[in-house]
Amino acid sequence: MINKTVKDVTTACKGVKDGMTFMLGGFGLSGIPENAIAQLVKLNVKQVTCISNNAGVDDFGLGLLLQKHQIKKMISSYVGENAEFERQMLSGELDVELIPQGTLAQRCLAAQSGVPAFYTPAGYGTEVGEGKESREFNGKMHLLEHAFNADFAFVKAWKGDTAGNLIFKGTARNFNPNMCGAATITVAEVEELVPAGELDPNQIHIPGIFVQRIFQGEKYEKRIEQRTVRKK
Amino acid sequence: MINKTVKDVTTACKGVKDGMTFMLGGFGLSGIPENAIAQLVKLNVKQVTCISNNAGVDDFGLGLLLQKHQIKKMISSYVGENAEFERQMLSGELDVELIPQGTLAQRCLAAQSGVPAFYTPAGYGTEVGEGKESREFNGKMHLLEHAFNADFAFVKAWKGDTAGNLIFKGTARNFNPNMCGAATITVAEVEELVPAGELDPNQIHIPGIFVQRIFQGEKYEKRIEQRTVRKK
Amino acid sequence: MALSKEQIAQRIAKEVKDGYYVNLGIGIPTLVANFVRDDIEVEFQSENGILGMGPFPFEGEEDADLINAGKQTITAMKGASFFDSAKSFSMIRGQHVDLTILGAMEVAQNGDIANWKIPGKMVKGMGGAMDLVASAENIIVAMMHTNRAGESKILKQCSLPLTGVNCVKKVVTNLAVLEIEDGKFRLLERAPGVSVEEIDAATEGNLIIDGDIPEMTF
Amino acid sequence: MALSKEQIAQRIAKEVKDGYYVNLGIGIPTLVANFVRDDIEVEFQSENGILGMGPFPFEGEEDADLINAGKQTITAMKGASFFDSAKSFSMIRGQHVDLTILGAMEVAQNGDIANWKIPGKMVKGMGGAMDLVASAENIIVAMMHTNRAGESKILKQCSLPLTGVNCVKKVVTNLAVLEIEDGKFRLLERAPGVSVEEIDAATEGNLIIDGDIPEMTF
Repeated sequence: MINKTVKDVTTACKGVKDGMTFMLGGFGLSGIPENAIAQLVKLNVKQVTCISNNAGVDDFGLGLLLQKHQIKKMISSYVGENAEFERQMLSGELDVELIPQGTLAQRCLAAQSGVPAFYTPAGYGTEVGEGKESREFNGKMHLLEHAFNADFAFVKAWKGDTAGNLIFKGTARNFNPNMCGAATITVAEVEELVPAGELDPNQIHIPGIFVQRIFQGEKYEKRIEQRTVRKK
Repeated sequence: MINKTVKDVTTACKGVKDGMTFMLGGFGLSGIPENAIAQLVKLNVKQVTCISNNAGVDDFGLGLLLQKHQIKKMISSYVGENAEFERQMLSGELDVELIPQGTLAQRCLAAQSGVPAFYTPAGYGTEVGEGKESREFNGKMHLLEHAFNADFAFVKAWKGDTAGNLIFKGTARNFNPNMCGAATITVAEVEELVPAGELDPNQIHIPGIFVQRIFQGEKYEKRIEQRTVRKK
Repeated sequence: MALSKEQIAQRIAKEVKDGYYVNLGIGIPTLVANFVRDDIEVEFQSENGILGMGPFPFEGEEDADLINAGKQTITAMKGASFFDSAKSFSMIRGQHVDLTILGAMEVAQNGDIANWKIPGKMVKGMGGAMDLVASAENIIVAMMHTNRAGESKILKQCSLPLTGVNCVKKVVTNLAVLEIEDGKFRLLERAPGVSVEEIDAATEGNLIIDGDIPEMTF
Repeated sequence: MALSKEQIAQRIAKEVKDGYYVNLGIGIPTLVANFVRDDIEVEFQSENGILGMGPFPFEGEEDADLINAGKQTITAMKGASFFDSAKSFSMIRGQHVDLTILGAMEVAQNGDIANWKIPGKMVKGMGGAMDLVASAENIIVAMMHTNRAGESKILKQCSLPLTGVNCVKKVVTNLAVLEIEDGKFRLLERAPGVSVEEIDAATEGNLIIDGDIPEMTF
């Protein structure tokens, strides 16, 4: 098997540069690439564009990059949990492109799949549709949407093997599989890295061909954003 | 959980009519819905259009429907294993639309996903592109391809539960997951039907929402088309 | 008397039928799950990647890898499945979800809805709402009839940036159940003790008031 | 002497580099797997849904649920994965596969290829070939230089219905290794004992013959 293992997050993030476009997996704080984010903060890359469903919270997730003003532009579907984000956006420091969540996912998948463009009904007749081509199919209006173009995709999986095969857990899966192979270089961090052959080939969510670098992540905080419980 | 179980193949195929369009999973003879095909032969539905990667062999798979002249039109990518098929096609009895395999898969997925159309480079500049819209993206020509429109999808899975969740095995997976939810009614037959809750929710290949009817299949022959082996 | 948020959810729960796959938005819609009859089978879809969402976990059993679209910790029912975001929106865009219940800031009588942005003031984003309203054939909006200033949110035309056009079919507010019909709001039911006149006064859009309007039952 | 099919495969195997994901077509390309060096890591993709395809199974271990795109029973290597057809073509269309090796009936000097249809005579279909040639950046064609009647299959222009346009980069035949360059075939290597003149005579397309043409090594 082709070995995709790199020894740590430093090696995994080699090649990131100011002005690049990154994809980052996760929904809220669930399934975010914690190690890669910490490394991007450390490297202090500037003027980056981030494609990520959310923008973290003030002191976790992408909020850490926002605090340091590393982000030039966010492409997201929902950014409601982050006061610093809102401040930077309303003040004009931060460029924000809000797009429908399904369109975001499909534009990642399109990039992964070599589909340059597709039609979706989401956003037709709204601000999202302004300046976009529209077209009727089956009596309904649709927008033409394009595949994303990114330099790095940073994803987080539950288990992975040295061949780059990935398995996600629960709803921490979310955008992570759709971003694999959707950028020039896909960096996967995993909670548990095993030798190739240990994962059931029938249960792999993302085959290793979509991953360029894989490493064992460290010290996952896995913060819960809204702790909701019921009494026993 | 919503219960999708029907008692047998007769109930599962209720509503099939002459002139309908069917999707059928499988690659070669691997992962084909054997029980549904046998029932379609028994019901003797005529003038049907079949969307299926291959057309079976003379005496198995879709070849059984061809023998009885039930098929008006085949939409496939490769039909090279079937002498009766070739005879009917060259004589003009059978209408055949050959399309690239990736386009076939993506047109199923588009139907499942509510994407009415997408662009792909496959077939540009060939007969496949004749009469189709083409367009340049990233310096390369692409064809506009549309989602399929089918009445029934017949798929075969390895394991399934009463909620309609499906798990496929090995390369018998192929087109089966892409056809689920891509037709008005999706009928899944499985080798092993278990109560909802017995399958790991993390390992389900197709969630039950894409399946309308599920039943325990019988007497799977699972014929091997090309038995290739090596000596120990 | 005007309904509480719980009562709005309770009334909407009556629209949930046996065998439905339902997507619940954040806020009042989330509460609907608590009021669905026990004798029908319903599966809740959350667009972040679960079908068969269950109630909140017992204390101490929260899992950071198991949340809903509101980022709340949840559980999975027996027979649930997890999937990626693209597959989740295949369910939504592909019209496999039977019923979508979501909140709104404004609804117009042509079925337009606005719920994601107040220019210059609040921009949280549309999340999955634009995909949901553009695709769903059966959309119920759960909302308060008026804003805090007492101004109607049931309008002739939306003033805020739209989430979707001509898509809303039914609206349940703290005052009434309304159905979009030929570019107007047909008044179907009144909140218990709320008069047709009170509803009319709180509604900026054109109302169709036809015969006796019954009170809601729960 | 002209190469056997096995020797064509053996020569092509030299083009397979460490770390490559490779898609092998039916026929001669399938044989390439037998000749890839042991000291490099390569994964074979088969478009029906496996990455990490292994050799044929031992007798008695054949599995109807484990075949390649040629419908032959195969095995899976350690670290292999199975996936659906759409995902398989995501790998191909998305240019994640590094090298595509396939057969052809005709190749033209502009890189056009024909391999799926002889009008009125044979129509097996294109299978995944059109997706492969339209997407792959690195395509090697394995074929016989001439047909049974001795006519060249290395042409100025294809006469059969095309599979793809301007896509072939390299051709390995029983007589020569050719590279498409500026709308011509550059002769890179000769089969051992085959003269430049013999190759020229068997080639209808324009050849670039530049300096000494070395014999192939294996």
